[in-house]
Amino acid sequence: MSTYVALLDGGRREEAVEVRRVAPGAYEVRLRGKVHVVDAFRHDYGTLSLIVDGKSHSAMLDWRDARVNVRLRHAIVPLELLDERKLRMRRAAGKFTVAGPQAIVAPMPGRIAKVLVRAGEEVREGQALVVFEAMKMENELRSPKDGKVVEVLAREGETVEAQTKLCTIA
Amino acid sequence: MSTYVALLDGGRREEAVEVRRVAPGAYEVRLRGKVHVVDAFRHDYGTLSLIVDGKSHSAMLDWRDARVNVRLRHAIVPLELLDERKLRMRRAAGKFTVAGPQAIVAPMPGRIAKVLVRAGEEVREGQALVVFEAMKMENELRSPKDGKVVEVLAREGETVEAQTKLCTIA
Amino acid sequence: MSTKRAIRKILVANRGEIAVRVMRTCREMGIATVAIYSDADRGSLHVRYADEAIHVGPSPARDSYLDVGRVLDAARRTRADAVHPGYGFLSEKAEFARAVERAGMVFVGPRPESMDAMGVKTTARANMRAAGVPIVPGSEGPIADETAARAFADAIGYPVMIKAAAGGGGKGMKRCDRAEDLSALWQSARRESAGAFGDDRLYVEKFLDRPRHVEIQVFADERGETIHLGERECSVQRRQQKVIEESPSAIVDDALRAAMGEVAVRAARAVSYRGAGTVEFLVDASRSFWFLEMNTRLQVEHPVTEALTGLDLVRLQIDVARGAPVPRQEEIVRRGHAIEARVYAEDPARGFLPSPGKITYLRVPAGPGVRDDSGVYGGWIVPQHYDPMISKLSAWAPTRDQAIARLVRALGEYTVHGITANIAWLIAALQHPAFRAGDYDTGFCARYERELLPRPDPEQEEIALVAAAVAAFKRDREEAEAFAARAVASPRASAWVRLGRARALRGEDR
Amino acid sequence: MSTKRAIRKILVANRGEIAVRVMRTCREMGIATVAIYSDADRGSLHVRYADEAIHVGPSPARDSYLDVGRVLDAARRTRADAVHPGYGFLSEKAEFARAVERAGMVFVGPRPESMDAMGVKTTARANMRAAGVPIVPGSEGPIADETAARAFADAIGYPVMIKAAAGGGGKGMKRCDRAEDLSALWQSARRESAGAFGDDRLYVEKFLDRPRHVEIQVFADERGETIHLGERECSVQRRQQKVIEESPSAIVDDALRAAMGEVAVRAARAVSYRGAGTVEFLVDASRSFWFLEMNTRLQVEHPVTEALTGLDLVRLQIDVARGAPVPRQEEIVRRGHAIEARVYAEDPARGFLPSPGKITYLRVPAGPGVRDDSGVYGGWIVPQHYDPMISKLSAWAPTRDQAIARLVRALGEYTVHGITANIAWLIAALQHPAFRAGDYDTGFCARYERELLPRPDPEQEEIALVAAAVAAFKRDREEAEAFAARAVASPRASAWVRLGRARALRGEDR
Repeated sequence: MSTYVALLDGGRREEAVEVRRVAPGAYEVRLRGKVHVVDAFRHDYGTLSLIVDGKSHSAMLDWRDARVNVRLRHAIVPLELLDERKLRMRRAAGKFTVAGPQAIVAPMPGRIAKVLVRAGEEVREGQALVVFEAMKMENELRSPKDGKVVEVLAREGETVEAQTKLCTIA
Repeated sequence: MSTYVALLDGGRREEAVEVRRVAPGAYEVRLRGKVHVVDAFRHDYGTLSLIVDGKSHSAMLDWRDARVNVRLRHAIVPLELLDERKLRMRRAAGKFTVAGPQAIVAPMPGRIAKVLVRAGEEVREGQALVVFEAMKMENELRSPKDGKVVEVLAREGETVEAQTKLCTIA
Repeated sequence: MSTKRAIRKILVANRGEIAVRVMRTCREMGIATVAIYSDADRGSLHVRYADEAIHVGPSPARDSYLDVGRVLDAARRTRADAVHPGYGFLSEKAEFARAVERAGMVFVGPRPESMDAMGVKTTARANMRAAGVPIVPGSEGPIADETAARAFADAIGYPVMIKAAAGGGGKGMKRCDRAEDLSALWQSARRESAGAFGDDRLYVEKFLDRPRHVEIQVFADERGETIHLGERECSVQRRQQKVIEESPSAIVDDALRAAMGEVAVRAARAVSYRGAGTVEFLVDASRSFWFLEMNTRLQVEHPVTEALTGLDLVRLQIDVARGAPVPRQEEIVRRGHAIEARVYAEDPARGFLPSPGKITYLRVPAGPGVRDDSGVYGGWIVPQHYDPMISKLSAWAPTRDQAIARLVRALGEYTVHGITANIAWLIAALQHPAFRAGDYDTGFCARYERELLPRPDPEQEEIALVAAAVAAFKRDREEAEAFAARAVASPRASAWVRLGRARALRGEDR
Repeated sequence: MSTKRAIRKILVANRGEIAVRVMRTCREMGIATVAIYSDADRGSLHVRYADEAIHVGPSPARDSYLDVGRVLDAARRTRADAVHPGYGFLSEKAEFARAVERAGMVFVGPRPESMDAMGVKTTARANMRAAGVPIVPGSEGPIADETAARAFADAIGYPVMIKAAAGGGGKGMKRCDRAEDLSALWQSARRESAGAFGDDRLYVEKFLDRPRHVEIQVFADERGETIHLGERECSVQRRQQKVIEESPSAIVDDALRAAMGEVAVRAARAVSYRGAGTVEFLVDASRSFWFLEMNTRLQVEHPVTEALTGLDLVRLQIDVARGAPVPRQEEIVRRGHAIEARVYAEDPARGFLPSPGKITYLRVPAGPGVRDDSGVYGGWIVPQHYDPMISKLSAWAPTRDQAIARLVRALGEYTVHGITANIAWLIAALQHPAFRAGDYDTGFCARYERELLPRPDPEQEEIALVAAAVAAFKRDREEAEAFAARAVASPRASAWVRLGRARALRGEDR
């Protein structure tokens, strides 16, 4: 039996999930006080076919470390899944939710079309910080939280690689 | 530079092919006295995109050891490709063409519906030897050559696994 | 649309392609679906596609998909209010339809009595004769044994067809051209018939001269209103199995279509038919036609008719099952030309030997006028227990020539790795002069057997040699690279990883 | 069909989806095809699809697909006798069309003069006014600078649209609702326009109240015979980019269709148009319509019109280029309803941020009434250099409700791994009450922005949690297994192999 903790809404909500294997491909999963009978068949390309209490679901899981986007037929559920050990480490490191300084990075190679904030400026969650041009379209990179701009590294007109840090919000 | 020998028509014909790499993805291939300029791009799932003297081709290669079925848009070319070392070993072993005893094996799991020949019997190339039932249809397994039935192992009504030897033609 | 019976959840008593086909329409209609599956099919597409899925037994069909009790129990347990049988399996078993209705569920198909009337070929022929439908000369009932069969065959003259009384879909069906072949073919037909239907009764009928297989799609509602949706020509058959179907048929003009349609409707009315059915005819060189059999279910090749009429036949089946009326005959408008080719996991070069196994990669054709109906996907293992058909590929275009060109184009796009498929054979058949001219009959595949297995031309052979040699060269070179990498690296795994990464970074794998 | 000019080999001066689309028809017509490709596109589907392929330069479009000299040289070297430009890139550059014709090749598109007359928006508006075509109030020519723009905007009143004079496809197009936003939007539009067209001239026009984008497909042959194929409604736009297109439009009845068709034909005739073109209109709440622009090329959303009319517009383009006449207006029969949704590699949850990268697995929808036009395949790396559209998915059905249900069903089947796509967003848009009711306009996406990013309901969330937890459990368990296997086995590799084999034998990977 293993227990996992799922973080939802970027860490604002937390759910515990217990998994017990009862036979090859057959599991009991305890969640929100309910126990679900689960038949799971994994396709070699990453889709998981689930029969949960008789209902059939296809789940596509895109893992990035502990983060996973679960795509169902009509919805995408982004979450983070940790085992107890990882959870403890997280809590220790304190970077558990959006608390603490957040770095804004270039999501892909592209061009800095415009920098909309200055260091020291107060920003609101969702406020545009940088106009980033990629694949022929301009995209606004927004603040993940209310806070203050503590550094601005992006320079207008410059071309950057993916993951380049553009600014930091504290 | 590497030289390969391709066997066609089940070993009845032989072609030498010389491959020289001139740049990443770029090759010169000598075949039948002509040198072809080849740009090759391999897709991760096994299709090879070739631009041969400017003409674009997609080749699907299904390898079974040295044997390969090459599927082009409208044709399938079965052949066997050997390097010089393997070729020498082959020649030494003498099992180069359909000369020598040939085992008839079950191509997949199935049922022996009928045995059409007896040991000692003379058979012609293409003559039906065994009626084999698989996936709800009866299929005739035929002799690869003119020769004599030296042993019959298949028993009518019995269910066999893939690759089970059913009889041998010498 | 009147709906006397509510249908909110349908159990699809089938697997693979047709189960997915039915569920697609159910989803579009907002009807919940239940899949059944055997051991071999847990990973099958229809299981993932359904809203619910329930296991019904071991892999052999007789222990799962053919087991009336288990299937019915599945429907009860999942509280389905209707059952769609698809084709094959239990679709033409009146006993199953009765059980479904006794259980208080809707059977999406004809009345059991109609199935009885058409189910056993010999009964069907008697009923049709009574209804004034022309039928092919043949034995009135099952023939006792081989000796009796020989006597009857001698009487009506060769060639003759040996057929399974309970048969369908070519199983247990043999063409016999000469008295000396009768014995072998009779026995083979018995084995196949027993295996496929648990019933080894056979009958014999006259084999017509260069007959064409032309069938009429009929549809009837519960009040008995019966219409036809025109014909499908299915003369391209190997081993009595349809491979390519098209509409319109090259030999059917408006007058013949009207005549055959009228007879087909009469045949359906004669057995007070309800729902979708197909009346199969043989049409000979003189364009006279004979009743062959009626399939009391949806046909594999129904997409051809859907393409011409714009109707969704599964939707129409469900509407009729709910008590809705069929459209009026004059509302049916056929447009353009459609052809379907059946893609099988089989090797034409080895006598169409089935080729089950894992589909390691799949990319299906697309673009204008192309439709793919498949029950498989990349990563699926085609089981050895069931029919080897992996896909129905169909093309529509304003004209026959354009439809053929389109289907050939589409087949050329079909990319499947890991199993052998009959794609090159289908292309050769569609491009054969006789087919292009529309001048073909049920003997097409046998007559042109060799031409349909084209030897690659020298240019194709050269490309194949280049491809194989370059691929081998890359392989040998990479093995060397990897060896070198392993030599310097530790732990072992990481060298492979780095090698892979390097390639990935170059955005290619050269 | 008269063919004054022989066309045996066409160079397709484009990439991706539309290049493949054009080549499909060429193959059906027996015309050889030449693909061009940049460094990033060696592995692109259109390169494999073509009969010949030729490299034209580095990955950035301006150095390859937008380089008239290189593309023309490729056409010469491969001895193509015609060039099809697709859409975007050089398709609306009169200079390119001229160069092609000077080189003695056929340009599959309009005369360069027609492109001039429609190419620059301000010229186009003047020409249309002269032809008596109603146009939206706006600046007569490019506006000198921001100050002038502000003055003009104040004069006609907000909201206004800022548009690139050389523009198209939403690039360099901004809606400005308030004077205080003008400065920022003006500069952004200039940057985009300069980047996309090498031309930063902008103009300003009145933004209409709840306007709907309705366009008319026209077709003309070289003798000037001009017909229309009815409308497409393209009001579902985000950032001025069409995302969902349908026909018929919910607000267009036969009378309005006839009126708009007549005006569109007049517009085409006014510039002596030849080939396929689209006249875009804005239709306001009162159902009066204004000329917006004419796209002098094949439109992305042309499959919608093909589904209704049964015509292959690329085939018709080539026939016309060969000198054949267009069908007569009364021969055009529209049937049923079609909707297209554009599948983009982008993340709606992150402001539609493009999501290039490797498609590790792809299974596209199929079945009745569904068409997929894609330029990608499983294993392909979507490059960051070009438009992030990976597929156009369209559905046809007899009625609008059925077409919507079918497209939603199909989108639910769309399986792509490795990149983020806008599939869930498209489903939400198609299911939105306003869209279902046909009551939407170009403000749809902005107005319902939040509703179109649905939060998963509790049940979906539970399934997602179960899926993630079970997957993690399997992963952890297998790591343990593998570790154990490694511990006992040598050489290292073989343990992995045996582990894999064991699974394969169980016919599963549980």
